Amino acid sequence: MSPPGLVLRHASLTFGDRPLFQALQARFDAGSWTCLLGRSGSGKSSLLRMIASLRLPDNHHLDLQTSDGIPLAGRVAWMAQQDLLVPWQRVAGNVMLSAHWQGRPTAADRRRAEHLLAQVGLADKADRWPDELSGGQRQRIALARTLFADASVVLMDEPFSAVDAITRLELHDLASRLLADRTVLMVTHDPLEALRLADRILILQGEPARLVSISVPPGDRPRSLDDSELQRRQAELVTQLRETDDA
Amino acid sequence: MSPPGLVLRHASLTFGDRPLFQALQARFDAGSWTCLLGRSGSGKSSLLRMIASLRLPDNHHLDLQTSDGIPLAGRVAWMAQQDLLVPWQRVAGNVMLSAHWQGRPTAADRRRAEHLLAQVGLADKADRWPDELSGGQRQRIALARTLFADASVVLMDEPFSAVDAITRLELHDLASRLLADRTVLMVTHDPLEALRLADRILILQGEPARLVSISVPPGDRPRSLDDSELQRRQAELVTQLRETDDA
Amino acid sequence: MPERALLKRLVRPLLALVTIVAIWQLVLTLTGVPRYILPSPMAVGRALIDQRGLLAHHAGITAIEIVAGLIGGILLGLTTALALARFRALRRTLLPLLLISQAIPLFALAPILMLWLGYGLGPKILMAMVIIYFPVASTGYDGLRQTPQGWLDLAQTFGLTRRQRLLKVQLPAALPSLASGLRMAASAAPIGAVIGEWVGSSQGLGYLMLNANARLQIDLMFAALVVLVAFAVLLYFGVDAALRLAMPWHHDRVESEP
Amino acid sequence: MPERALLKRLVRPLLALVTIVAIWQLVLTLTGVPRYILPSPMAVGRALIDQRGLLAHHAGITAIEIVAGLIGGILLGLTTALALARFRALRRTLLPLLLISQAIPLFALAPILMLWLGYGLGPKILMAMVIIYFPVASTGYDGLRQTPQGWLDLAQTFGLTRRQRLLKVQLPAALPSLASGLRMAASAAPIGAVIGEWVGSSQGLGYLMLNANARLQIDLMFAALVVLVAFAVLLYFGVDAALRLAMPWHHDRVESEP
Amino acid sequence: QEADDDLAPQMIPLSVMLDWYVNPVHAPIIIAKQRGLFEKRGLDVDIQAPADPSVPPKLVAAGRIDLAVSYQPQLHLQVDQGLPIVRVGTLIATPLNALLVRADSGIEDISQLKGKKIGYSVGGVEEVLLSAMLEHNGLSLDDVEMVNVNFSLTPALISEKVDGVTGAFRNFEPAQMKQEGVEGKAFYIEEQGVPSYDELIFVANRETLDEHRDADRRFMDAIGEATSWIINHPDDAWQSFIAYDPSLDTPLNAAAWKATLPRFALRPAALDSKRYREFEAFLLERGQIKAQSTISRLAVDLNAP
Ligand SMILES: Nc1ncnc2c1ncn2[C@@H]1O[C@H](COP(=O)(O)OP(=O)(O)OP(=O)(O)O)[C@@H](O)[C@H]1O
Ligand SMILES: Nc1ncnc2c1ncn2[C@@H]1O[C@H](COP(=O)(O)OP(=O)(O)OP(=O)(O)O)[C@@H](O)[C@H]1O
Ligand SMILES: [Mg+2]
Ligand SMILES: [Mg+2]
Repeated sequence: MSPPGLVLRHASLTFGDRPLFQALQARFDAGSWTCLLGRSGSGKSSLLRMIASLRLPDNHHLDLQTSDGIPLAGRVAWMAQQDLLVPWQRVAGNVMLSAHWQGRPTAADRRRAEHLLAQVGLADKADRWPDELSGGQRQRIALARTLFADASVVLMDEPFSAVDAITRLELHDLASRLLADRTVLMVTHDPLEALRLADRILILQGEPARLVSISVPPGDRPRSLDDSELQRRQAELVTQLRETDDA
Repeated sequence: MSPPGLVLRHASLTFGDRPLFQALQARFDAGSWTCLLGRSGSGKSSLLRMIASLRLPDNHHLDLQTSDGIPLAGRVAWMAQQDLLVPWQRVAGNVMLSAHWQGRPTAADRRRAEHLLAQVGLADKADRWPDELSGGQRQRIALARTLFADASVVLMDEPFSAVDAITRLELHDLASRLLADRTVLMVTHDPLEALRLADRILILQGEPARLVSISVPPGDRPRSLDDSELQRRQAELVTQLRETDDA
Repeated sequence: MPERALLKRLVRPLLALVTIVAIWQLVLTLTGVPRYILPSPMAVGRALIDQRGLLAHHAGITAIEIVAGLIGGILLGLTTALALARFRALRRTLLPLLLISQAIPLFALAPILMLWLGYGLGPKILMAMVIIYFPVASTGYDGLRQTPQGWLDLAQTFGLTRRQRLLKVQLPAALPSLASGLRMAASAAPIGAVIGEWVGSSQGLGYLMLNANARLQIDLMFAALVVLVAFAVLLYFGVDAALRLAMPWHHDRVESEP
Repeated sequence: MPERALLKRLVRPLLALVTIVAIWQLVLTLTGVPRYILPSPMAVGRALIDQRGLLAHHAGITAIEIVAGLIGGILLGLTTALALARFRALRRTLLPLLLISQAIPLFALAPILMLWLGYGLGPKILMAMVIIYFPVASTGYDGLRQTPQGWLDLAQTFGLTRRQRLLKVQLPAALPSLASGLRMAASAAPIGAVIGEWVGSSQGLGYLMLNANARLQIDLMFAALVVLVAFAVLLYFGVDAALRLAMPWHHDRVESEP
Repeated sequence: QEADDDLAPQMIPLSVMLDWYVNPVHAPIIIAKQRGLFEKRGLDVDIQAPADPSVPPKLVAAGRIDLAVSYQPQLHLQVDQGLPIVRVGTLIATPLNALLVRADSGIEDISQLKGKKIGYSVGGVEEVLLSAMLEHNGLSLDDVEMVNVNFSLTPALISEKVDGVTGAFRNFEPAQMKQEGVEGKAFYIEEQGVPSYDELIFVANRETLDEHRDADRRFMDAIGEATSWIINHPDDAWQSFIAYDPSLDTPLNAAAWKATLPRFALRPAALDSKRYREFEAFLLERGQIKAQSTISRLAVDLNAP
């Protein structure tokens, strides 16, 4: 099942009487990885919620088209900015939460959950309660839960914000591998991360916000950190983030 | 009132039968800014909790001495990894939460809270409820709350993890200014951040973990990003983080 | 609230009322319960109108008892919850006492209460208080002891005393749980007052009901019952509205869904 | 639990017991309540021993009613809470009905119940159920409608049906709140059964109490009361322990503090 | 103003508690109050009604109220239990208690109750009285099933949930049944092997009797005068009775009124000590009381020298 591309049109969102964005357009190619950057409070998380058709207060509107014409519902995995672990399931149970909630996890589900846990480096925590974990560990469980869903469209909201630099690099590799041919939209605040992982970088900025597209370095993702091109672009991207902000 | 230096001795912490660290030693000079790095789950947050004498499950022990011999209690501000905003106070109320909880905020408290809110870029949100904020905005409120406390020892657990790169730089400036002569211990996952802000960098690593001290670039903090020395050290630090991990 | 919305909110309760009356009439018709056991809604309606003066008089007395009992019971229940949460030593001693206060049928205490408090409003208010007390104390205590750890930690670094922590941190955090108990207490208050009146009185809806029952004026008894039920329903929704006002930050998530 | 800890847990309840008996005796001595209104703990103790056969027989009947009522009430209350949370249209219609069920004094329903259900165990179990029902339904519903939005969002992206969401997400999230209601229900169950017995019966603790009261065997009445209270306390702590087992992830934060 | 000051010190406050809500059996008390017969005798009488008939004697014993309306069978039990109360007057001088069945039940004889269900209200001695009646008719308690129906004797019988009820008042329940269209049949207990007794009596605290003797005497005097007037002017008395509390004006009360009139004690203060002796013996024989009390502990004649 090949992942759909997405076309967004007339996206608008207003909280109170302040429009966050109006008539926003964007297209996400099938199987591509898009990183979304922008100032804190610019509406990145809200945009992800809109695409996932989650509840938003106040006025919002979105025309969403999929490249295959089939509605998105049921094909989206969403990783929120908070980890949203449920306290009444142990770690392994949280990883296969979708299986638990939709019925009963099968033996295959269990194996897959354990495998994913091992891959995010938490094999030994499978039987712990979530409240015995550190912040970064919780975030990795949430990531594993998102990967477990095996959806063709994946929306991730700052998925690596709470882990250390090394773990983060490892998770980049893992996510790149497991989400290789999915349509991914990921919010991040780390320019380097965006440059490593993205096929396309979008910046949400201005009032009301527009989407500014930024070119990425060539090469397969995840791109190596040593790539001098990457380093150069990072500085450029930061300047870009700052400049358009002042404009 | 000048801030105390801290000396840690015989710090040990065990969850279940797995010691996280044993006989850990460290000294934090009066008025210095220390950044603590380390793998996810290595015990950074727990160490901060121990210094703040907060509850920890299982076995832990710490000999803590202050340079002025006065106990630390009442002089510590702690910013947790979660924002810990209370839903029943509006944003301004959350900033001056200590005043609310200790009695009644004075007019001066209110002015200071408003000023801090403006400095973290959220002046217009003062009358909102916390659940109307984005993740990064919540984190900035928590930062403002910590700065409001005006304590001489400040413990911060990944205080800038949820804000964008530009805001982060602004907050670095703000924190550096407001905490100029405080004894600060800050957990971070961002090597660049540590190199910009720290007088001293400590890495918690190994099993059981030791504290490895890393030298920082010369110059006044916050150091400029353009500093080529900074860039060089960042790569070095990452290598260091990775190397000792493999060792 | 715009008028349309208010109107809309009123439609369903009215519908509920009609449903209840319809079910009532249906039960009568289907089971053929004799009217000296369950009178028709019509008969009760007539009694409500014909005896409105009598009903209003007794309802007024009961209303005073309810309000006084509600205030007293909530204060006492809250105090108990706070004391239980504050003093560890109290818990295993006071909690069983609290439970016992619930498990004793009031009729067993009636002579004792009368002996001590006589026949005035006192014992009735006390009974209403006893009934209201428990849900408030119980849910309040449950809420107080479930404060998320993070806030307690924050309180500790702020150097709060236990007392400050209790009142400034645990109490507001317990409000949603406490609200649950308050709603329950509100709907139980009228019956508390009525039971108090059974202990001995010469006025109030409870007196009227027993009296009417003893004389087989079942219409009148049910008319008094209707007034009592109206009190309970109004109190519940009143307290619910008050709680919403008192917790502007608190949303019923699923409720407000489309 | 190690034996020492168990012992330690038993000390305080025993202390509570001693306190209660001491207060009881003190009240007697201070106020000089005559013994035919409030007998001495000693006299009640003697009645407990002398009449243990009689008490055990009636207590057995009541115990059956309590257990059946508890199970029925909890099931019914939970079903109501789920139905209220699930079907929006039900809320404004069913909720008032639920409130009314609480506001009606049981004695008013007694003849109707008797007419339909006769004098067997049925009406007593039903009474116990009615009493238990409300706290369970009320706290359950309150818990169900306060599920944190994030989990509901997650459920939506998992494509859960409303029914799945209710049972797999809202229900476990409501457990702490529901537990509060279950504890309350447990301590109220005995009195429900006893009230049922007053409606009409020929055995059970409630029957025994009424009879003993009428014959002025106040010692025996209070002995029955003591058994009843013991039921309530045991049930409360039993349900509390069961809930702890059922929610291994749930800690009372402040409770376990040093 | 002045008149008040003159009058006030002479008025003796006297609290009286009925056995149950006001109904026609209380007519003498109500009428005496309505016609000012208490005031005339310097008494300021306060009338209260309880919801539980077992409470008033206890409150008299505890000194909380001065006089209570109670029942002779209960008096024996209470005195046996050590309550310091004593009968000082009689309101209804015959048993009102009856065993009621439906007239259409075909039960003509108590012996036909074998294997049937009998409901009773909690009275305290219902079982003994019933067992005496059954034995009188060759049955025993084991031959019937007893059910405590507490609040609802009539509904239980009308709806045939029970085959008979005991503890029904012959002046009230049959009228009640008739009102609901069911004819009742009463077996009068004094005709079925139970010694006759005073159904409704006034009890006072024995320990403080001497202090109150004068007031009690005046009270019984007023009751006597009221009773005579009721018998002489039944219709005026009815009007006066319902004027006390308009909600008393129901067809059922009107019917009960007629059935009650002949049963009021015409000499309320007079004591028939034989009744108390015989009933005491009856209860002792059946093991309901532990020891026999002397008559003076049970009942006094206030006017005896
Ligand atoms: N309540 C607890 N019970 C058992 N183990 C715990 C508990 N709290 C923390 N731990 C364990 O202690 C270790 C250290 O946790 P801590 O939160 O200090 O890590 P950290 O260094 O802050 O990690 P991160 O960077 O992910 O925030 C983790 O492995 C965690 O699983
Ligand atoms: N429930 C709400 N009511 C009112 N305003 C809201 C609500 N939720 C979000 N907002 C506002 O909408 C804006 C966008 O929020 P959003 O969470 O989408 O930001 P974001 O780009 O994800 O920010 P961050 O990087 O800090 O997570 C914020 O300014 C926030 O204050
Ligand atoms: Mg966000
Ligand atoms: Mg941490």
